[in-house]
Amino acid sequence: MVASPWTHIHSATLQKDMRKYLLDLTVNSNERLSGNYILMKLSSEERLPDMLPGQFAEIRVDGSPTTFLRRPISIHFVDRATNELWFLIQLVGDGTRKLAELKKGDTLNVMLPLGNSFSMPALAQEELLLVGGGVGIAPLLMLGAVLRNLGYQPTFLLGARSKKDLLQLDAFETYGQTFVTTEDASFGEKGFVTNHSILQQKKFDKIYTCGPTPMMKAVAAYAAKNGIDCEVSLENKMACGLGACLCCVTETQEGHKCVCSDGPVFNIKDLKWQI
Amino acid sequence: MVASPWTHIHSATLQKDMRKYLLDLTVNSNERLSGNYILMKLSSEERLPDMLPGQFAEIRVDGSPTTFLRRPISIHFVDRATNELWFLIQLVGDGTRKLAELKKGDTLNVMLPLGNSFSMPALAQEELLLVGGGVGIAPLLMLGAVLRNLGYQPTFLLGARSKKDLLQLDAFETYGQTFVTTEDASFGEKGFVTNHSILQQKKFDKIYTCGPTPMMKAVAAYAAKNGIDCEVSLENKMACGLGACLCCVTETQEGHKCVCSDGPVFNIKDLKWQI
Amino acid sequence: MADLTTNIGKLVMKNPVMTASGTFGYGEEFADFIDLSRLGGIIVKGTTLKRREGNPYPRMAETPSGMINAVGLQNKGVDYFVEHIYPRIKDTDTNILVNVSGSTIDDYVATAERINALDKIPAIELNISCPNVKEGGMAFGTSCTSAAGVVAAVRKAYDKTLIVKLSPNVTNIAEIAKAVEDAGADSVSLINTLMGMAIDAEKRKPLISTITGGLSGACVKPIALRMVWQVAKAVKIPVVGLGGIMNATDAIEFFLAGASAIEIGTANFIDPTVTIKVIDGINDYLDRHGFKSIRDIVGALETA
Amino acid sequence: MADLTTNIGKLVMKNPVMTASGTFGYGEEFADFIDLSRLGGIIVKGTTLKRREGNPYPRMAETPSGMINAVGLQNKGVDYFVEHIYPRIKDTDTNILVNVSGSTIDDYVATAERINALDKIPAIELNISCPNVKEGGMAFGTSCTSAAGVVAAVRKAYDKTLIVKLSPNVTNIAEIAKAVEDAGADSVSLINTLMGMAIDAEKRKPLISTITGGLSGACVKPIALRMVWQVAKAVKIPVVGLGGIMNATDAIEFFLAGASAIEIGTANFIDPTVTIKVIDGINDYLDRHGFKSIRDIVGALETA
Repeated sequence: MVASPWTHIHSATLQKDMRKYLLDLTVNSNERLSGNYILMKLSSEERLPDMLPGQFAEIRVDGSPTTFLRRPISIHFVDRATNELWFLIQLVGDGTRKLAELKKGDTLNVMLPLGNSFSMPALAQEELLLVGGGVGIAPLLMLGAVLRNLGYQPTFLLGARSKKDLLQLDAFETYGQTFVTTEDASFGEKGFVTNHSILQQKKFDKIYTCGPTPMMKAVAAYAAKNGIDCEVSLENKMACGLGACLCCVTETQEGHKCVCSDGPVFNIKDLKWQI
Repeated sequence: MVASPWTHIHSATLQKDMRKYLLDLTVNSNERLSGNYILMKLSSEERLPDMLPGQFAEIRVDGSPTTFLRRPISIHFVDRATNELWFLIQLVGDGTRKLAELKKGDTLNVMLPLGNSFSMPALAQEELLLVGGGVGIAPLLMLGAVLRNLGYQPTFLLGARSKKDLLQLDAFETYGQTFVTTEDASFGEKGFVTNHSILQQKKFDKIYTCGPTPMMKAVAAYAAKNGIDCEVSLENKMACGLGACLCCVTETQEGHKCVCSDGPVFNIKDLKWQI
Repeated sequence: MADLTTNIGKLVMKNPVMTASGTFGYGEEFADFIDLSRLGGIIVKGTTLKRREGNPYPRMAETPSGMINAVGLQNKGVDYFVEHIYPRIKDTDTNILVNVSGSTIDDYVATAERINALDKIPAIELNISCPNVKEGGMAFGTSCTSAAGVVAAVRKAYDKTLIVKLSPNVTNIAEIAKAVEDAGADSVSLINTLMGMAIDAEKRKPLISTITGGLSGACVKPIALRMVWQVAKAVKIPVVGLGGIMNATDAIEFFLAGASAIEIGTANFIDPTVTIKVIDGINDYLDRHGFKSIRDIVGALETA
Repeated sequence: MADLTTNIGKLVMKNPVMTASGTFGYGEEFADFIDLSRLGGIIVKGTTLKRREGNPYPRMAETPSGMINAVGLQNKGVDYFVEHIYPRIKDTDTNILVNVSGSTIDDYVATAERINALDKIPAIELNISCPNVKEGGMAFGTSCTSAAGVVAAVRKAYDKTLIVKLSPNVTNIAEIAKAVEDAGADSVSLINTLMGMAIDAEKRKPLISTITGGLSGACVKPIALRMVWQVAKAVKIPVVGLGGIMNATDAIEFFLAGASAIEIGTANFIDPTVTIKVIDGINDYLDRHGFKSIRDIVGALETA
């Protein structure tokens, strides 16, 4: 059970003061999951730095001629008991394939924690829905753990193409009720997350979502229509991860903002999505 | 004992007609030798192509951002009994370090056989001296084996900085008497190969040499002074390895020639060395 | 199986993939690795009027995702080519093009005339990146007037397909391309190498004998792609694209940017069979995306 | 411990290593990773007279050993910098330089004047690679006259150290450097990014919203090194070298080619501590080779 770094936190802007680190972490395990995903667990001699749900790391992929820049990877989970950092990674290109080759004992250079974080509920009693799609479910595990640790009963709604793309279900279920949709009906309800019956059965006060943009926009539209507060975690192409290069911007009510440093988490009120 | 591809050869220009191959070979073993060297043994499902002593391979180093081009590596030995190709490689940069990481079962892409070869003695009875320095001894093992197989009694003279840089001594001794010099006197006679007493004791009809340029020039000077026929194996920076790009040229009596295709073996008569 | 046939001026090719001058020898060097008859064309070494020994060694340095070379047009001269090399390669079942280089307009013209007489050479590629000795060694290809001058002169002497290879070391390559088009070129090919430099920090010496040399390889692709796109919008004649093409995807990018054909250069050094992989990969792409002909994707980049 | 102190005009630096504009934010972004006071200087983001939103997303594409960016000078304008950012960073114990950009000479001058009033800003870097809106969008830095024009105007309005950042997208960068020197620049820095392009072959769309963008990273080092060498021979004012410097060895190569100081840009994205490693590595090199001062290796390339 994670010792939540949140216990004393009442301001969602704390991450502005959080120190960033450049660390060589050691691979404890690197498991190939069903489909095209890996679950990598890393640790360090020292206690891992404080990290907040929704933050990410910029990792260095060595030995990949096609990977010049670091790769942003969401923080999937931090296990304080074992001092382990978890990454859930989808294998897409040469860079991620190189990551899949890492073995126990290998070193991975990471910059973390980066970005802001999901904000905590305003009230002690809120119904919270965490909606994830594909590998976008990654940050929701840590978020769910932190919320549960704060006394909330989060509900997870996870969507995937097919059963084999559903990852870490057991882990999610330890922190809250977990509902599933698959596009091919191979598991859970058929269709997209926004079709799931739970949305009719239960009224939510806040929605957190991370996944493919079309999915997040559908979720945002549902939230907007029903007057539910909604935070989305964006994933743009990044270079520095620190807000220095201004490459990963998204349009907001206040103009272009960096997904890496002003985000990755934004409230849909602040974005200019046509929903 | 190698089945020499030479048995029926009387023309040193045969390699002009030798077919070149692009092969994915399998690593059988990759042994780290004393000092900073590896001995890699590779094989293939099919019989390895014919190769001549002095020829080389252009190998592809994967996963090395600093290695854009192939790397030319001398053919150290071909063991027909086990269908194994041997490379003796000095670890110098990022590329060779990546080679050192290859394990049994890994694949190495090679282009071979490239270049000309050492020429065979003109007469049935000749005293042959094979002089190698550092990792330049590599091609002399196959040459010695082929000469021995043709009925000659080659003499090896190998020079190194120190005992730990002396490689494959046992292998050389199976094909001929082997003399050694080390600069720090840690093994054999002290000094450079050209200082070795064997050069006073024995008269040679032909000298083959491969190693650092200063060493080869000293050997060439000794050969020229004593009217001994002498062939040197050069190593210039190469791109294509096929005589197409004209990058690796050396000055000859007939103008610039490609070390990769007109060489790597040249008779000192044809070079413009100041000796 | 999509239609890969491509025409550049009067030159008819079975597919749009050629090999770049100086990277593929005379083709023979690669005959053990690929079936040369599968190529759209082979552009043989830079050929000059008189024999050239080229630059001293070292001529090459490796750079991040690329290489610098300074061969200096080593070749045995056009007469040797006509008498000894042409007879050997003329019956290769593909287009053999000759890259023509020189130091003066007269040299270019005399060389082009000799090649013009060869039945089996349907086209030349004019290398205008050579220094113009009569104008302080400034490359012909770096000004509109000197580029147009040499092209117009060669055009008079050469009546087959004339492809002019442009230098990327210029402020406005589209201007040069237009000047060359107006001077009678049937096509332009780009980019030639970018002028680069490599240093041995420990020895404090240049890594190549001529200090600077030509940069090529994957590293230059973004610049080549940009220039092909600029030139294709500026001229009406077909554009031949090259510069860092390592695989079929790179090649597709050049067609989308406006190239009607491409050349593969430095990649031949890394994989001697890359040309065949690119030809097959282009065909796969066209089939996968439902295009009947390579012509359907030339300049098909959606920039709206 | 060799002497690393370096002067560029009136600018005195504890060492010759600065961070390139647009790659290091305002320094604060990297304060968790390195001690900013160890840097020779920090060149902050391109600053314009009025606030700019910059280009639409996507603004970046990865390329072989490099990247293309098209940020488009997003910044809050010089007034915001003076009122809100300057007070926050002015007491950093290193040189803070401002990169000044604009679309018209008047904009450049007005911006430079505002910066001139700031005590703790000892120098500016003038970015002349911006399009000149009054001359059809051709970049100031691509012709001697327009480059000299903007530099002369800013020189009148700015009396501290004026470094002019040159565009590499030109035929003859040495000529531009001389024109800029004659117009009153105290130093030139080069190279700015090379104009490149990246395409998504599957989608048949450009990978960045502006179609073309600026190429940087290890891939451009050979070109940057060549241009620094050409410019250092052509001008008397000190040259600041940048372009693909990833480590201390790369930095040494630029000094040998004639740079008096260097800037590290894209490498900051890959290793936020690279600047410190380069500073330490330069010192090790000087000690190892027995040089007392960094000045001993500036232009020390042996080309004989």
